[in-house]
Amino acid sequence: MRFRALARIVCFFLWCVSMLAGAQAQEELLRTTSEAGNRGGNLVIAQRSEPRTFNPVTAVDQNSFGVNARMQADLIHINRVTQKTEPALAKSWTASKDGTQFTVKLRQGLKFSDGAPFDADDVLFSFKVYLDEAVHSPQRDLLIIGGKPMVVQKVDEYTVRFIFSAPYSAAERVFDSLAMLPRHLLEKDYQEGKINQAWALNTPPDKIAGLGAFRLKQVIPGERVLLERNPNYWKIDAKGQRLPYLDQLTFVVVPSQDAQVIRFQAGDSQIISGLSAENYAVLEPEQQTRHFKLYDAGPGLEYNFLMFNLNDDTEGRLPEVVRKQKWFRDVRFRQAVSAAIDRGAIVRLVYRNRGVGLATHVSPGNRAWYDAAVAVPVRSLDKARELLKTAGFSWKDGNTLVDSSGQPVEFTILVSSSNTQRGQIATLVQEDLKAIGIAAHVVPMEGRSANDRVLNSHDYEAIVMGLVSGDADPTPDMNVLMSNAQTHLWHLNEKSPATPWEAEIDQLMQKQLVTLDYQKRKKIYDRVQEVLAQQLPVVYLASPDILVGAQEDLGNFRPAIIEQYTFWNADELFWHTPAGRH
Amino acid sequence: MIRYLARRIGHAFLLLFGVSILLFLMFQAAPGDFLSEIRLNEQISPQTVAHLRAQYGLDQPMPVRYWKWLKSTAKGELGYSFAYNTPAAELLWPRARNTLLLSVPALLLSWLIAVPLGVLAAGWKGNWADRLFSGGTSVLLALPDVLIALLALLIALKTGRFPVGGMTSVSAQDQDNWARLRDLAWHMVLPVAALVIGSVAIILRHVRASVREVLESTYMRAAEGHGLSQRKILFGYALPAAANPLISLFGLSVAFLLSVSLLVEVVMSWPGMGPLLLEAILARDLFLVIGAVMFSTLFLIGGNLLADVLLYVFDPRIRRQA
Amino acid sequence: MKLPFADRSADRSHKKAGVRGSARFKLTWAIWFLVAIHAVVVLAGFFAPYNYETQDREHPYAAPTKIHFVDCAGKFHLRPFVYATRNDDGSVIGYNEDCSQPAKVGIFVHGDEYSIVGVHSTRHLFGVQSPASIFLMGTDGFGRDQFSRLLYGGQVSLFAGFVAASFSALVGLLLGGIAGMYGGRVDDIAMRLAEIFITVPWFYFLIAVRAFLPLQISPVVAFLLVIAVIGVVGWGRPARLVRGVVLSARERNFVLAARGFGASNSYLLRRHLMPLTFRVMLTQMAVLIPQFILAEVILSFLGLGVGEPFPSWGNMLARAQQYNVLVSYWWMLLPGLAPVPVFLAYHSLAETLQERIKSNI
Amino acid sequence: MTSGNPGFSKSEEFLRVSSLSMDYHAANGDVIHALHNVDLKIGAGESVGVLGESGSGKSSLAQTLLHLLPGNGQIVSGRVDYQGRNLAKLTAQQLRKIRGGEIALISQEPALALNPVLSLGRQLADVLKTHSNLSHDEVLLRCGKILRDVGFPDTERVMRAYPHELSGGQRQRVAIAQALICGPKLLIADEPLSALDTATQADILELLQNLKRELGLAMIFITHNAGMLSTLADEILVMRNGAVTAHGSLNELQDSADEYVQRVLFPEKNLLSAPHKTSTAAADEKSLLQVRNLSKRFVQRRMLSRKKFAVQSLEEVSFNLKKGSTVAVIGRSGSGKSTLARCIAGFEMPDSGKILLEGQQEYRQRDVQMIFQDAATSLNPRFTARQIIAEPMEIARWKTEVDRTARTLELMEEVGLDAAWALRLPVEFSGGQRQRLALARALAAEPKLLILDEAFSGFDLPLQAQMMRLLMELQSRHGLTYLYISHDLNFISLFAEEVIVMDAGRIVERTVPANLAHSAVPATCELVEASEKLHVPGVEATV
Repeated sequence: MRFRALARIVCFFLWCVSMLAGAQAQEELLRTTSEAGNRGGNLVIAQRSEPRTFNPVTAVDQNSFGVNARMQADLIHINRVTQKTEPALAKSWTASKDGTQFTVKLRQGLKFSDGAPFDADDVLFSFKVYLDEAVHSPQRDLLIIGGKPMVVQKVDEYTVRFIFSAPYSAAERVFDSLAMLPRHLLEKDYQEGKINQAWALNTPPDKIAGLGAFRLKQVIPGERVLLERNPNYWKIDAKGQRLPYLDQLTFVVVPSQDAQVIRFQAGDSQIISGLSAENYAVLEPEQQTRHFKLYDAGPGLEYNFLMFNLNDDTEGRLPEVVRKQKWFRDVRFRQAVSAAIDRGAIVRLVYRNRGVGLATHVSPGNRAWYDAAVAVPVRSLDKARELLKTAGFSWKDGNTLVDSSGQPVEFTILVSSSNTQRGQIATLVQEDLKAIGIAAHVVPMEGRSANDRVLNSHDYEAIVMGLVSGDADPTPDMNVLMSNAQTHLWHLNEKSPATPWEAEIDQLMQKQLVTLDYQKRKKIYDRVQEVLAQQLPVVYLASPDILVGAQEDLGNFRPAIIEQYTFWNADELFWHTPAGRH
Repeated sequence: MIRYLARRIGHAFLLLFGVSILLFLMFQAAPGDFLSEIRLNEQISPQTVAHLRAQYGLDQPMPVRYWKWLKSTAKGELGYSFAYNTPAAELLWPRARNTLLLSVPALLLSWLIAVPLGVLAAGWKGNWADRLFSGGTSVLLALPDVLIALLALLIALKTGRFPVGGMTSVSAQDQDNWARLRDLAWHMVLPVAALVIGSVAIILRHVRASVREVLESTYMRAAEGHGLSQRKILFGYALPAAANPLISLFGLSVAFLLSVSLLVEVVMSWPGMGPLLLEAILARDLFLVIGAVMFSTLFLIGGNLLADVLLYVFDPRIRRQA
Repeated sequence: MKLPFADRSADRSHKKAGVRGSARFKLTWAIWFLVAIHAVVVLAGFFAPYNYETQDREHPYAAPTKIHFVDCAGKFHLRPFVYATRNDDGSVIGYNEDCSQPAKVGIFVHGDEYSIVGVHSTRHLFGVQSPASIFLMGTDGFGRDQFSRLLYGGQVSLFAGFVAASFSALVGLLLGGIAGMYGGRVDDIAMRLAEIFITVPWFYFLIAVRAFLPLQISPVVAFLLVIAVIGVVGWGRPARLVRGVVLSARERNFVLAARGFGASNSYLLRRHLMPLTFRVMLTQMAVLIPQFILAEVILSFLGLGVGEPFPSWGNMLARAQQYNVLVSYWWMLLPGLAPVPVFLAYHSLAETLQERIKSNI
Repeated sequence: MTSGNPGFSKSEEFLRVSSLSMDYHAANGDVIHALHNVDLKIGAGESVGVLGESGSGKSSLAQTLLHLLPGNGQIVSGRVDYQGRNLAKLTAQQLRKIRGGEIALISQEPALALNPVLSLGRQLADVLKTHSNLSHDEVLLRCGKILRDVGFPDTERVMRAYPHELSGGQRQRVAIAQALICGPKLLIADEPLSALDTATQADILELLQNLKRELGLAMIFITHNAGMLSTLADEILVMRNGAVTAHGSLNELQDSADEYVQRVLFPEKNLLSAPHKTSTAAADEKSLLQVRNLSKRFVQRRMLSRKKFAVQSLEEVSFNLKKGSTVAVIGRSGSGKSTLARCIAGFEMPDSGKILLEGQQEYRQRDVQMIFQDAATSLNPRFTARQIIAEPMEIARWKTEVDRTARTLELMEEVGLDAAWALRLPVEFSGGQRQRLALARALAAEPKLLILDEAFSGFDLPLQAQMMRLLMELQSRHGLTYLYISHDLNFISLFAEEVIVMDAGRIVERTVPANLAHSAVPATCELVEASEKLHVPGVEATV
């Protein structure tokens, strides 16, 4: 299998190195299979804002992740394109039969970017920090499996064992993006309880080190962050050149999306991600003249949906919502709404055909887990009317939908004003619902206020929202799908599953968690998607494509649908011609 | 003079104090906080969020937080930014400098354009130039600042002669000081132009109105009677006499320009306070917002003080009284 | 939220200025123009060929419809007509005229239903038979007629400007009047407060207000409330102005004379000082209204404007401020021109009023 | 000036105005004919006086001569030839050469004729620089000389000073220096004295007389005070409603049968025939007002400074006022007379001392009414005449609305206003009529004492006389008591039976008007001397 092949390459390489280096500590480098490129050059990447911190323990936002991940490395990495795991700092790993023990062999002879050696102690230290309750690292939650934190043991200098309290199907994926920290630099801070303040933007670059392809060179506040190549990086290409190819990586701050497009057009920044379909259309005709290339990486993991408020109003604060929940809780009502919505129009008008309609939260972009058998609903007003009729609704004065007690069906749709596309979706949904006599009113609201209503006050009737799956694996979605999950947004704090189908989903999700075989897991997850498409706890709407672009001269550019879409493989990117090396 | 200065400084403190309290109250009133975005991240548990909230002090009552902020401000930190985990003042200083780098030239340029043009326009009463002027300033006033900035970027893109945003080029940083200065100046052209276009119309109208008022006075008629040339009358006599309200306006225009530059900076990716403030507002990064507002309030106070000094220099009636 | 300053003090003036006949003309022109524009906007339903929320999903981002006199065959027609358009090439936008489907432009045609102060009607000033459509200013991303939305949008924008300006003026009048009248400590406190209110960015506050409003109220009402709040918190500048006027008026001889007749403070405020400031405030309103119309653009840019599907000049322009729209669909900028004549009218109104005040004192 | 018409060289008659007519276009569309067929000829060194009541078109004439019309003025017909050149045909450039350079203008209000923010030296030098190309040093030299000529001993200080640092008289001197610095051939003086106090008026008049004699200037002197023209003008033009009604020397005019000419020449005649109230005054010897040891000082704090300093305004002022009498308080500006008036009227609180009205210290404020100097500012511009007059009754809640209106109309008739004008706004009335309105309003409060605070000092003499006559009539009818505050002695002997002279916050003399001329008190002497120079009627009559 693939893993074996890699291992073989590594062994071969190890041999080569040991021959060359003689008695020196052998560097166990990773040889990549992608196209071998030329050294040199600088790559400019525009970001909405500067990183908030260089500290992987506290970083929570994408802007920080994007920069930090270039300077840090993880044990096991998820290939953004294949969506599968592959070895990184871990040379190899084995899982015990029951799936509760996980033994990782580290590459030997690796050095941090400041030249200090890397070994199992650094791994132990890193996990100690991540797992420390006093540190409150956001990563900690990932490392709690089966309700208990994982246990990390040092087997020898280059071997570490992880023990879970329960079998865990996605165990390998947990290690992705979990930066291994340099103990020699951070232990003092940690012991003094100041780990959270470490590695801020104003920390001198030589006090920051990592195992990533690049290391920090300079920070110009508010303007840009410069990274330079890490001479100790642990990957080589097919020709034996040490990666990365690029001498320098420049993250410039461009706060406005439009300005980012203009920058890219002008060639000031050389890759662009997160393009809206409209901006894509603007850039498209200029590909030849301005020497860049655009890519449609296909539907991403973002899914947009119309969610009804199904929370229990235990304190009796929201009589209006409770009154309307009589409709919302009726699956036929939700199905009718779903049938009335023209997903095709959303994809066409909002995404310019660069997106897909959804039946569930799993987009076709999630290759391993998408269930193609679940059909995306096609707009059918007849079906919608039929469903409403059976649910006891009727029409009055021509085209006003009224419920069984004669009340007109009317509700508000909350939408975050900071996301234009969701606003547009809401407008289309509103117009679609008008066709079946439902008076929906769009209420745009500043993002955090809207979130506050969803999460805390529960004072909303319906909302158009979007979530992004953290990974192409089903497990992270448990936090949304499980009836008692923390991000079970439409019905928070649900004590026990309210309906049989919810109970079924709970059960299925639990089952997939401990099922190690992919085919079996897939079958379980297919069933989950079937149930969701049928019961529609929320009305899934559409998923936009991930649209990116890069200078045509950039080699090894392989856009992905998981975050950092464009520069996740910055270590492999290179300039074909010296002209591109700015 | 000392007493006067002391009074002004007292007012300034009062102002800063009042503004910060009001911001705290408003922050309290706006739903959601810095951590409510994280809450939507499916991989982070509510417990962690609660811990973080405690760590940031978001769970404490407002007076306690205000008191802590005051203590931190006394140390010159202006509180800790939630997002950056560093003192807000540290983040703000370089940004404030950049903002001033943009708005001070824009301020001067606006006035340099507005004063001669406005004075001339005051003399044009009723003819076609006057109508053109009224129409032109109305169009300028109707143009939203964001649009102006975007159009400026578009011009840069189409002509290729100007940098499309940013403050310095990546390539310039390794060059000598002179080249870096030129690079900086080159980057300033468009944002400054956008700011000037965004603010000049209102100043123009004020200059014209003030000078026109003075032109109707007896002493201007008398000056005309002495046969002084039109230029001398407009610039040598009318302008100094009309300067008093204009100088007060100069102080106020500092604040106005700052609020215009907020949006221009965002669109033109100028690393000033604008992008930081907007980001901080949207992220509910309380102390950063307060810090930024404190800074701009300081600029405002500075502008008014400057206006006072200018008044003192330019108006003999005030000068001789002292 | 900061608004451009409006500190023209109108109280400084010495002599009766030679107000020319043209000033009178200017004033009449400005007033009539404003009346006309407000009338058109109030009767938007009639003047607009479509409803503001009618989506033509087959025609997003359609350019302004060409109005023909000469048909495809080269024949001249006296009555203007349009061709129906189709999207042939499969791209989402890009339309061709269909020569086989002409439609004459009709006057007083039936179309979408609308109501003006409770009167329902379907008659529009002009329109064409479907499947053709007439988009004088093109359509937006949902295929909604920009021209119709511009007219309806004026209802929100003009009204919002007026509401906000009235509130500022009213609160400013009250607080400034009291500060000027009583002076001393009251004055000191009021003016310090005014300073604070001028300095604070109101963004948060607006977020809070918007978030606290019940969801059920319509977006337009919600927006007007937000605008009213801006107006209320914008009292600082007008208050300073009023205070100045009152302060100087308090020393005027006729006020002194009235004191000599034993008049009370409230009598003086009511009979002498407030009416005096009234005209200054009127001028101030003419200055403030355009500013608040513009403020709405900024609010929309920040996502605090009036919500979909309701149009306003601000949210239409906010849309045109997006880069892709700006470079691809020039007609989306047309609504941006709408405020210009209105501003011009308000400005000349303010100017002539200002001169009148001077010549009257 | 070589560009003139070579064919025309009658140098003697260098300014000629022929049938000049000029209109103003008012804001409400009305056309006002300000000048109508005016003819005027001036030869070199000649001086012409222009005499007339306010509104007779005197000032319009001055402005038209230099083509300095406000935007709404327009020459309808006629022409102005200066040294044979039609001024209307000259370019702006040529016109500017003439203005200031050859024809100089001294305008009405010295306080407003100088730019407040420029130093006087600069304003003076700018005029000279415009019309000559002298070096900087020469310019300074000439400035110094002209300032000495107009009577400043310390020219250095004046050059550095700003207008607000000088007194009104000093400012007028600077304005004169400005007009003369280029050595003009013709000086147009437009009521150059009307805004100054009597003593200063006399000084300036003397200065002008000297200058005329020494420099041989041609002069057009515009005034309403015929007394001033006796020494200054070779010929006098009497203007009325924009047209010239009479012209000739003073002597010729004195014999004119024209009633208007008589009125402007001898305004005091109006008063001589006024009713006398000796009977009422004698009948009531009771004191109406008693002022005891009144002191008031103003504390000023200057901006940007912590120093406070006191300005003594009244010091130990005591006097009595008999019921039904008229007492004049005179003194130079700043002598404290206005403060005294304001204290009595209750607008200022005295620091010490007592004011008793009919023996009461706590008198009603409305029993003492004041007529202010500037009627325009004492009437609310937005009130109609009816509202203005009814206001005191309204505040006092006097009877019903109907009664109040009836009383208002009655009062209007009484002060000589047409009751049909009850709905007009103050702007629609002339200056004299506005003062009548103010008077009617004061009467509506039924005061016991009426204070006239410089009430007529802005008026021309005929109008002053007219107003005084009205007051005398009212007094004889209603037995009113007047406290007349003034800086001049115009008509004083005809109007008041007693005079109080104030100087520096103190009463320096109290006497009957007839004794003023023989007074030994310096302050009084100064005032009387000035009046004599100006040939002010009234005083003249007593001598």
